[in-house]
Amino acid sequence: MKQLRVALVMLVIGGLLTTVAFVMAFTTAEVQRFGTVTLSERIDTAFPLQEVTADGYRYERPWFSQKIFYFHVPVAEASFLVFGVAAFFAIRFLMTKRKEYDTKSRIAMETAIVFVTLTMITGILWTRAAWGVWWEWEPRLTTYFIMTLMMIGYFVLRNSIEDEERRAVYASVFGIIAFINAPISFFITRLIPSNHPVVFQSGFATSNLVPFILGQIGMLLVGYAIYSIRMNEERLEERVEIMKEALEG
Amino acid sequence: MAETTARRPGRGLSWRQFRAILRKDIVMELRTKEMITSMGIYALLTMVVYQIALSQAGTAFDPRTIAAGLLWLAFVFTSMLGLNRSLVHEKDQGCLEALLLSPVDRPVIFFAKAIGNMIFLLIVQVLTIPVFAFLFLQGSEYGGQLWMIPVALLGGAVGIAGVGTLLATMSVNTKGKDFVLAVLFIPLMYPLLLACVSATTAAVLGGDGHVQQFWSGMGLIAAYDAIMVLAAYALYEFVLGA
Amino acid sequence: MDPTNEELYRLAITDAPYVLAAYGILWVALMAYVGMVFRRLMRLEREVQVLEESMERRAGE
Amino acid sequence: MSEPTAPENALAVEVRGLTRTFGARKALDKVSFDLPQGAFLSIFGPNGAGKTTLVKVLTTLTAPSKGSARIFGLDVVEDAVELRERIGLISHNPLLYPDLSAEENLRFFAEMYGVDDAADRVRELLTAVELDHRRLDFVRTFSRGMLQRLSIARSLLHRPDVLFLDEPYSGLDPHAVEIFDSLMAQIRSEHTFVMISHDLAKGLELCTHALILARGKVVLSAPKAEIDEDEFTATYRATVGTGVS
Repeated sequence: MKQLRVALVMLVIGGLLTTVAFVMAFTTAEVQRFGTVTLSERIDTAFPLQEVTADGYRYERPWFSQKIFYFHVPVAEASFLVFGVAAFFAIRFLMTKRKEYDTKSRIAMETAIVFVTLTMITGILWTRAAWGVWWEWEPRLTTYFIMTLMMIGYFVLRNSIEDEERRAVYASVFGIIAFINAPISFFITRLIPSNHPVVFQSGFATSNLVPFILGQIGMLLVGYAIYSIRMNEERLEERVEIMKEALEG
Repeated sequence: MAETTARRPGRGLSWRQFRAILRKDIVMELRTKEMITSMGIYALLTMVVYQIALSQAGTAFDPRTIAAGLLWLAFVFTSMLGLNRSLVHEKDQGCLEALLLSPVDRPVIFFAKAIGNMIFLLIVQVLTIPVFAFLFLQGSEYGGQLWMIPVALLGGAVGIAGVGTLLATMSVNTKGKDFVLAVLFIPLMYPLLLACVSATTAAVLGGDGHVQQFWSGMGLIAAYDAIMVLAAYALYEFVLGA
Repeated sequence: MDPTNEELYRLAITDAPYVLAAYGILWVALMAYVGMVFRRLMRLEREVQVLEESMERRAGE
Repeated sequence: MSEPTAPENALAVEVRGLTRTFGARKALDKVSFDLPQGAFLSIFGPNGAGKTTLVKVLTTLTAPSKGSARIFGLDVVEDAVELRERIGLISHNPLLYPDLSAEENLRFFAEMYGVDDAADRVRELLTAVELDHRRLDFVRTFSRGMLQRLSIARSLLHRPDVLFLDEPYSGLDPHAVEIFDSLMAQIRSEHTFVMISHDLAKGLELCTHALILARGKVVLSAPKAEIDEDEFTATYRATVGTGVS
């Protein structure tokens, strides 16, 4: 129960931090610019005037959709991390054959699938805003798509095996091989020319870095909280099983 | 009958066992022709479906640009069929258990099954390509060097057979065998297929820089094969033990 | 509003729904997931309670 | 029996505190028993009592979580490969390839065991199980009884010391049982046997030692000479009621 309380506190802190990061992204963070726009008249605006040419007044174009970055990237990085945790526990399981590691691996994979889904959704919205299309077969999106499919496959595999121990072993084996595969797909898709942005070419400005780090910490806290709450549920469920068996036997 | 043979399986025995498993798979296949016929017919049916898909493409369309993609697509689906078959044999009468009971090193089973699968896949590939060329590529010119195609095919087959054998050994023990295999197999194959299609397209189209594209594709295929087959080999023992 | 000025703002504002939607969906989905888990957790707690009671009763018999 | 790697009077099977768990579930719970050479052990117990798991551990297919099991002094985990050469299994599953002939099946398994005189050995065994006239026929055409006979031949290929029988009588018709019994009688003196059985009468008739498992625990383990049959039956019946999990 204490663990659950800790998880709840972490969830709340994580929520607050990500919200703060979100607010900061719109207030204190420096506006990122994405190319320029030329207008026929001089206007009164916060966006700096770059130069006056024969065509008109060239302003830096504000890049509003970049604001998604402050929560999209934290979720994405958290998802990779949790996937790694799942693979780590899968290895631990194969080494020890102890059921608790399989449970941990499964819960981590479940958390990862939640985060991957969220990354996909925020990513798709960003793609629409920035590029005007909902989907593009571009390395990061593709890799993510493949990763999502592998995670779905992990659960399909689990659900189609009756024997508890065999299920654990097979799922662990697939979890590990999927984790090895993810960077390979990323690497291979990368070799095709891509236009996924490298967001801060010129390095982080402090005003950008602060909300990003806050968001990242917040998201990791949320991830840990989810994992921890689910583990709690799992343990409780196991207890119920044991009690039921004791009552019946 | 009671005297015992106290023998430690040395290198010689492993090799003997490897050959025995491989020979058994080939003999059984030659006898039933189950895998080759089902894979071959499936490949032919895929060709028909391709014809439907391309029926509205018009004359300006150059089928060579997607030929490699179509071919590898056919290979992926037929190979899944074959992989499933090859392990259903072992599973049906509990023969895999009998294999595991014998003093055989587990990797021997992995390599024997994987190489058997690779041979069948290569046979199907070799049969499919002329048919494909006959049906879709008549009048087209072949751009690259001829040796490039078999090299790419071999590279792809190694990866498909290696990872596929691991996955098929798992999926035969599940409910809904074929479906589970597809769900696990295709995402894992994604990088390999992408590289295979790239290398094969370079070979088919030729043109500027095609040699370089081919080799960079082959480099990726080699990297994938090395990493994933090694991983499959390392994990196979756990799968067998479960 | 000044038409040119409007254009510049429009460039920013057309993105806004997507940005807000991304944040909104992110949180709604996370909340929904956590809520779901919590409901299951509560049910399990109740179940544990019921089982504990019946265990005590049995021990008393 | 002269065996260089084991002492002269070694126990055939020696099981000490064997436990096999997964999470809270205990398939085997501190199982211990001994079996002298040449004995015939029948293992009884309801479904899910851990009989199959016990045989899987003894045949090196599954590793124990705790405890140890030795067969002729060979540990099931550490000396697994060596041990596999000295045990055979006859299951209710034939463990034969239907698309190979009887002879090809035996030849294949002879290769797997590295049997030196494979051709002669296969011939000899096929004659012993009276299948030499069908040796070129595919196994898929065989009846249940013939499969089981071929299965015996397969398990004897490498001249094992211990034979494991996993419900070998299931699915056999009376005539096939007769043939199976007479074959068993022929090889009885040369091997140590461990049999899983649902058939109380048959199991008791054949055995020299009996063991009842329930919920992974040994309920009763005794040589047949010390067993009172009525009491034994009563104990067995009692486990059937509780053991199914």
